[in-house]
Amino acid sequence: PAEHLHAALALGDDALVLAQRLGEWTGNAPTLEEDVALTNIGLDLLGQARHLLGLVGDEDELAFHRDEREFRNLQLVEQPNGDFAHTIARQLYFSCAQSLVHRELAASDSPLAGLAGKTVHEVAYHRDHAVQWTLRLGDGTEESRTRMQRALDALWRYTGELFDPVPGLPVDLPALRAPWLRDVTEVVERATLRLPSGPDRAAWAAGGGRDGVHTEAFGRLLAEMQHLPRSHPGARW
Amino acid sequence: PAEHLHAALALGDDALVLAQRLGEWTGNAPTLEEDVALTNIGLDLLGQARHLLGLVGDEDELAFHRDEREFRNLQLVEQPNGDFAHTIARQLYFSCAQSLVHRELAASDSPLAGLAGKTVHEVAYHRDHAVQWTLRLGDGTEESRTRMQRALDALWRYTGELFDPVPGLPVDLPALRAPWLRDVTEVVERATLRLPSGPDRAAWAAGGGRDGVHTEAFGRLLAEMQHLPRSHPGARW
Amino acid sequence: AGLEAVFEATLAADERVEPRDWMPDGYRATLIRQIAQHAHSEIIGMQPEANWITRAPSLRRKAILMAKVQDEAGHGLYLYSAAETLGASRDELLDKLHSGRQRYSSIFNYPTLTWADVGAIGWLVDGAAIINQVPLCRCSYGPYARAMVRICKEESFHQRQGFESLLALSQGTPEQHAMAQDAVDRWWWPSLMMFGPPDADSTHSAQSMAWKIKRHSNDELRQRFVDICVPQAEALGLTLPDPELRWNDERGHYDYGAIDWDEFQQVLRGNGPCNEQRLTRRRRAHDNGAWVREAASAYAAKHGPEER
Amino acid sequence: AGLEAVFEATLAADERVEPRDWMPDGYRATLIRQIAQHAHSEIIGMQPEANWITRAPSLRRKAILMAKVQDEAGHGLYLYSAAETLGASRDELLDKLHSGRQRYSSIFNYPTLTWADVGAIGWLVDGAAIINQVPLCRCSYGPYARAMVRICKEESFHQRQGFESLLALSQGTPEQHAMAQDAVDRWWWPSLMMFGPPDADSTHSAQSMAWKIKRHSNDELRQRFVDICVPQAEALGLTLPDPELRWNDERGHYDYGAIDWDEFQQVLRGNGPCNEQRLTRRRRAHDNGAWVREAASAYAAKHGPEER
Repeated sequence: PAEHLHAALALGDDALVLAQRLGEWTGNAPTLEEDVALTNIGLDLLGQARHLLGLVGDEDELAFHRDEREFRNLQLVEQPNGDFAHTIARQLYFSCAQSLVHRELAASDSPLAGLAGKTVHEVAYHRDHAVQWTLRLGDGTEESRTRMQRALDALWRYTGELFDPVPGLPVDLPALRAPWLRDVTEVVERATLRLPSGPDRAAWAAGGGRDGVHTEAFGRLLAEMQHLPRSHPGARW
Repeated sequence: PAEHLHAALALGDDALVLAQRLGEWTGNAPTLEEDVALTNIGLDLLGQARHLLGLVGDEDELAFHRDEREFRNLQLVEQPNGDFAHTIARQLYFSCAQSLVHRELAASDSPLAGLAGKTVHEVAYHRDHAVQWTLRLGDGTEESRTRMQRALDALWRYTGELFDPVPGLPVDLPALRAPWLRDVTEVVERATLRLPSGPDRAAWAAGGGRDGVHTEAFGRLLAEMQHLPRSHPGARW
Repeated sequence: AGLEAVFEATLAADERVEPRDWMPDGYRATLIRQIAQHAHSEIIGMQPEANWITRAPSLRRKAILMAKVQDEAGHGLYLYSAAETLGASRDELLDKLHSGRQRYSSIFNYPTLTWADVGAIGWLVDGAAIINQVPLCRCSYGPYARAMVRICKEESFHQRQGFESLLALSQGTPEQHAMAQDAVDRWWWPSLMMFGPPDADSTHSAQSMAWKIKRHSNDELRQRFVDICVPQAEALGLTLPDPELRWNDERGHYDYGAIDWDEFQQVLRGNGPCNEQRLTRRRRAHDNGAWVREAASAYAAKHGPEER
Repeated sequence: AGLEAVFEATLAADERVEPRDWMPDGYRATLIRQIAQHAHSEIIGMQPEANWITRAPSLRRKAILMAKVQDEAGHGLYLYSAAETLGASRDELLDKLHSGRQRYSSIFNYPTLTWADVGAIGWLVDGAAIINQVPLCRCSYGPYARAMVRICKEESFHQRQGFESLLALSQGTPEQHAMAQDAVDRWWWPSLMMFGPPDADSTHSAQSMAWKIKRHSNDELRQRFVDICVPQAEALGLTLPDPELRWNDERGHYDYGAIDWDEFQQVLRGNGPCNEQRLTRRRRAHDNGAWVREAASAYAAKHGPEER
């Protein structure tokens, strides 16, 4: 009956962790316009996270008082920002998938359909932002092209997990891999780049993020994010 | 009567925080020999910290359960590692001062004299390590010379605080500034570099570290250092 | 002479000078300098608060903080645009900031050491900024005045959020209360310095007043700020770190203690706690972003104006 | 032929081959490859544990961990020196590591996700390493054998510390116990793979045995490891994640389940969870240190041999 809560936790953790990463950009972006844009996308995701985690329990309890192995987010979203190209590649892979997922979810009879319906537009904007930058970087200068290709290659290994089934999510995730691949391929080729062809998941603990298996960078992200509330148990802010 | 505990806390925090910074180098040093050397210096300092904090109370309670404003370390030791030259400049400024302080402390009738007597040799080694590298970097290549000078300049502003009196420490710290300056000047000039001449403390909250006023980087250091024990209150490790 | 008369008449009638209007070179230069300094303050001012985005203690506070810092980036954008209407370019102004030839508000050279500093900045620093800036909404230069209307509206929203955040701490656990008091103790005096040197030492004021760029003296605005803050501090349950602070019935204002102008001068000269850090980080963000900006230009050159 | 006979006689008498002795090219090449891989494993192996130095939960544990990782750097130094006695240079070997032409132990391509992983590495990974390495103390090549004596002594110290650290967790709070169990669940199978492919698929074994570089087969060593770990796991109060693990009275050994050799091959081929991260970080440390090494060389060229 409450199986959708499992899905809410998974999607909520994705949004929370990616918002946290985008928040690291604030004040460090290549242009003021990008400071605004990346923070804005981060804020949208934080809004999604608060809504989704709020369905599962107390949003702050969930965000600040769970240990690493209890987080259900994809390994993709926890990857460090790297250079701007890595951030854009992460956004491209994630938001192209999120667009497809939210569209199907909005059309479902899941209790999460309402949220998905409300976020379709913002997610489309996130995708568009990533697409535009993929084009500019891919078809920009020699340097930007090299960096963008390197970023697409480096993050590719985290894309397989995007389409592993999530219990409680009435979306046929494995079936979305093909349209996602078409979408991403079209963008990447338009950007005069090539989509990587290596394995799209690590050998160990495939689908790891959803099972609470993360990457080493995630522990540090949590240490920074959680330190203050953990230091003042019971305090309200 | 227990005024020496105030001094133990100040010196203990210096050692703890610098050990934490040096621990960040482990596995990232320019050569394997330096991995060994920097970790070794870090270990010596960690040993000092444990001894000193142990006099004041429970070492782990003090290290992991105090907030930023309760730490009494110098702002110098909390400065980020930067490149290898910054780390060496920090070591040079600090260990030249520590050599002088420990020598006087060892000769005093303070309850801390015993520890200082035991650490004179290790501190001399730390100083020697910093001196040798200052020479090599200063009188090495054009690039290393530029980097070493930049590092000396950048950290200079944190050196004034080294000689602010510490209650409970039977060492005339202000009087040590002159011999320290002679020592450091001699090394820096031998390294074909020049000692900075700007102000040696920030305008605001002079002597800030000893009063619990730190720099922005320190909060992140603590978040990383303390997260795990803060997350498991009451646990033993 | 006819042009100058029109300009003077516009000022006399309290009407707005617009970009295409004739204006004296000094007026233009003063405005560019002031607007640029203001824009620089917005973007450097992102740093001390952004320092806490990743560590905000609740998701609600994190969202509020991100939105606030984002607004500051937005203010920077409006203000650089306003400066551009006077013939300056953003790149040129940024270059002056990065090379230290133009300033930003010294208040941002102080560190944010605890979470309470974020609240104290909202309450005190944004509070002082509003008092400085509300009169600018009537500034004689149209684009600047209009930018300020929008900015002041958002700033007063931020100021209320800062107050509310400090209040939560003040009414929280003893540790939280102490954290709030400590932050106020550290930010109070630097906030008073935000109004600039005492009137007696203020160099640009007279001409700026005549041009209706500036409307009140530094000391007038500072007094207004003190008068507003004292009752607010009481409402917060926090004290202000000035033993000489007391109501003066005769003046109808609060008296306050002497400000340490040496510290002010030191920070202005680059020796504040964070001057080097702020500029270094700004330069680093700019330099790290160079290849991205170049890519965007190269792409635009190939494909025409942006598709979005 | 006379030289070869001397070499064979040395092996037959279980004496040591020393650097100046004649040896077959294949023997030399095999040793260089094996010692280099071993040295590389020590330095790459610093990373997963160093990941927790800044986050160790007590000062005592922090000191133990720093000392341990420092020992690993020391092992790397001994081993590169041993390889140098065979005519290889450290720079050349590091270059082969950085360019992916030489390997390191695949076990270090798994991540350390929680503090308990540090204990699990000490107990299982160092435990497996010891079983692999103890026979190498009798390796026919003298410098390698002597380095191994020293290394094994330190490793068994590390192994006991790891066990003790896991025991503290296992006997701690329920959260700590779960953390310990989780770490053992994740590290058990990769540890079994440390002994290499099953004997049937092992390519270099026969010749290495003949040369007395290797003394036992992969499967023999793996069985020894399992037999040692089962009672230790019981003492720890933790279970091993293998439902087929049970005592076989007939064999006088524990039976264990089938190992996922596909995973082993994937990790070997570069697709493990951390292959890219480990090599990237190693290369970055090396590249970031280039100017330092150059400075040291330039200084030595000016001033003669090191003064220390």
